[in-house]
Amino acid sequence: MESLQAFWDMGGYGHFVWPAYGVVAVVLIGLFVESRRSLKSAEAELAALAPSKAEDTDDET
Amino acid sequence: MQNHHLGSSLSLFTGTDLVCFRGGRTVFAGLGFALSPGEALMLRGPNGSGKSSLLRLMAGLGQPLEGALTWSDESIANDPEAHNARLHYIGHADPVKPVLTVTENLRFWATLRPGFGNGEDAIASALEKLGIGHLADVPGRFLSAGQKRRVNLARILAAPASLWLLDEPQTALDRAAEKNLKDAIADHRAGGGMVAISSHAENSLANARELDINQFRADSP
Amino acid sequence: MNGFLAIVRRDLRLAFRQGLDSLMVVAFFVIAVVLFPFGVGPQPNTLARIAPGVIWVAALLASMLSLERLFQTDYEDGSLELLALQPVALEITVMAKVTVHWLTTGLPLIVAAPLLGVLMNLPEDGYMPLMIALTLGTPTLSLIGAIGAALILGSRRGGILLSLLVLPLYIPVLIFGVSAVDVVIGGFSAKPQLLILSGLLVGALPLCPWAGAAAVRQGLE
Amino acid sequence: MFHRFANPARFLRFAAVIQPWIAGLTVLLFAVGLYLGLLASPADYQQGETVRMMYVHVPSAWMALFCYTGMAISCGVALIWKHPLADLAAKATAPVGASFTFLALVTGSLWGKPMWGAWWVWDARLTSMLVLFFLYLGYMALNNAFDDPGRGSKASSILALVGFVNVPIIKFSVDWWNTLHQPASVVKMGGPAIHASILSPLLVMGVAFTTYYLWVLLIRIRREVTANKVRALQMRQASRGEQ
Repeated sequence: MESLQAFWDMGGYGHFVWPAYGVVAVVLIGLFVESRRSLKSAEAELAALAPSKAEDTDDET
Repeated sequence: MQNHHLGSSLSLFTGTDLVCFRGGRTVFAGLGFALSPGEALMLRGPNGSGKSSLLRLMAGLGQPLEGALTWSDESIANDPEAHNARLHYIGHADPVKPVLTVTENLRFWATLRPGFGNGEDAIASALEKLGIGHLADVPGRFLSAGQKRRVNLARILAAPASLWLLDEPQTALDRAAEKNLKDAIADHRAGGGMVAISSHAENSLANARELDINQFRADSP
Repeated sequence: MNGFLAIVRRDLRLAFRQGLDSLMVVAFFVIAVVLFPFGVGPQPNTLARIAPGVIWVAALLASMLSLERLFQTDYEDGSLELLALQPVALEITVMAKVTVHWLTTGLPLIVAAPLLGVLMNLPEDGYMPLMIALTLGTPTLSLIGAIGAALILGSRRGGILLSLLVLPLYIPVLIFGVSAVDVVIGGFSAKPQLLILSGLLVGALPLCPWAGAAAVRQGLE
Repeated sequence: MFHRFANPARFLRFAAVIQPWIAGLTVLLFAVGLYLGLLASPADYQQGETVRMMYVHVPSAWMALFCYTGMAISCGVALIWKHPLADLAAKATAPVGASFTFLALVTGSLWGKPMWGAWWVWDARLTSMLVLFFLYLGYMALNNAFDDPGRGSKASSILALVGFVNVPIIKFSVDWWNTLHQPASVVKMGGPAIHASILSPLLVMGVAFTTYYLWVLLIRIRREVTANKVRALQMRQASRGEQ
C-alpha cells in the first residue's frame, strides 16, 4: 500500500506529473476519437449518397 | 500587327485533350481545339458547361489538369509573359477605376502592352470605333454597365494583340454597340488576328467554327 | 521596368484621389502609442524603458492595417486578373503594390516615429537608431504582408485572418528592430542588429514577391 | 484516368491493410513507454520525480516540429507535382501537429512551475513552440476560410511553405532575444546530460508518439478522401439536375 502512496505522491511533485500525463492522455485520446467519429460520419454520408459505391471495407481499428 | 504567321497551314494555337478540374469537379475532359490566323471559334454550351473555364485556360489563368495548350507547337506555360503579350482577355468584370477618367484607365492598360507605340490617338480611335469618343474625360464612376463594357472593349483595340479571348462580350451592350463589336472583330480577323468567343447570341460571326463544350462533359461516376 | 513604374504611378494616383489612408494609418499609430501611458502610468522612466518596444509594435500593427486592401479592390473589380494577363510579370506587379504600400504606410510611420519618441520620453540617442531600424524594417513588413494579403483573396474572413497569418512572421523584424534601439540607448553599437535587419530585407526582397505572385496566381485560378 | 483525384483506391487499400498494425504497435509502445517512464526508471538525482514529465514533454515538442516539417513537405509535393493525396495529408496533419504543440506548451508550463516557480517562462524553446502554435492556427484558419476546398488547400500550402522557411529564422531570433533578456536558465529543459536510464523511456515514448501520429494521420486522410467523394457526388447530382 505504502509504495502506491509514494507512487501517487511522486516525491511531492504528484500534482505536476499527473496532470501532465492526464492532459496528454485526454488530448491524444480525444483527437483519436474525434478523427474516427468524423471518418465514420463521412462514410455514413457516402453510403447514404451512393450505397453501391461504398466499396471500401469497414474495418474496426 | 506583329508576330503573325500569315497563311501558315499549321494552326497556330491548339489545345489537345484538355481536362479542366475546377471547384472540386471535372468540368470537361478530352477537349481539343485549333485556331489559325483569321479564324474565329464560337464556344457553345449551357451555363456551367465550362465555356469560361476553357477561355481562362486559353489565357493561361491556371493550368489544365491534363492535356496541352500550344502556340506554334510550344506550350504556352513555358513563357507566360510572351503568351500574355499576344492575347487580350475580356472576362465577366470590366476593370474601370471609378476615380480615373476613361482615357487614364485605357492609357494605364495600354502602357503595359509592348505594341503601344502611337499613344493618344490609338486610344482616341479605339473609343471612336466603339462610339464612346465623348466619354474620353469622364471619370469611371459616372459610366453605366454598358459604357464600362465598351471601355473594356476599347482597351483591346487600343493596343494590338493577335489572340482575342472574349467571354460573353456582348452582355450589357445595346444593338449599336454589338454592331461595333462585330465590326471590330471582323477587322481584327482581316488583319490576321484570331478570336475565341463564348456567346449566347444566335447571329454568330461570319464563317466561324463552333465548338460545343457540352460534348466533352465528364459524366464519369 | 516601365510596367513597374506604370503600376506604381497608377496606384499612387488611385490612393491620392481616393483620399490618402496614410493619415489614418499615422493616426492609428499615434493613438496606439498614446494608450500606453494611460495603461502603464506616466512615469517618464518606465515609459522610456518600454518606448522602443511600444513604438515598434504600434508601427507593426499600423502597417498591417492597410495590407488587407493591397489586392482586394483590384481583385474585386477584375483588375488583378487582368494584371496577371499582362506581359508584365506578376512578381513585378506584386513588387509595385508593395512599393506603393510602403510609400503610403511605411514612410509616414517613419516620419511620425520621432514625435512618438518624444511622447514616450525616448532617451536622446534612441532617435537615430529608431529611424534607421524602421527604415530597414518597414519594407520587410510590407513584403511579408503582401504574401498574407494575396493568400486571403476570396476568403470569407479577410482582415482578422490576415493578421493571424502575418504576425508570427513579423517576430524576427520586431525583435531586431527593438533591440537595435535598446542597445544604442545602453551605450553599445547597433551594428549587428541593423545588419540582421538588412539581411532580412535583402532576403525578403526576392522571396516575397515570388511567393506573393504564386499566391495571387492560385487565387485567380 | 482523369478522375484519379476522386478515388485514390490504391491508398485506401494500403491504409486499410497497415492501419491495424500501426494501431497495435502504438498501444504496445505506449504501454512499454509508460511502464519504463513511470515505474522502472529512477528519479533524476537533480530534478527528482519531475523528470518523468520529460517523457511526455520532449516527445510532444519533437512531434510538433516533426508534423510541421511533414506538413511543409507534403504541401511542397502538392504544389509542385499537384499530387492530390499530398494536399489531404497536409490538411490531416495540421490538427495533430497543433495538438502536439499545445501539449508541449501545457506540459512545458507544468514542468516550469516546480523548476522555475512560474507557470510560463519566456524560455527560448517554449517561446518558439508558442510561435509554432500560431503558425499551425494560421494554416488551419486559412485552410477552411474558402468555400472551395481546393482553393483552401492551395492557399494554405503556400502559407505552410512560407512558414517553414521562417521557422529557423524565428527560432534564431527568439534564441538570440532570449539570451539578451534572460540569464541562461541553469536547469536546461533536457537536463545537463541525459542519463541512459532516462534515455530509454524517452526514446520509446518518442516512437510511440510517432506511430500514434501515423495512426491518426491514416484515419484523417481516409476521412478527407471520403469527404471529397461525398462532395463530388453531391456536386454531380446538382449539375446533373441542371441538364
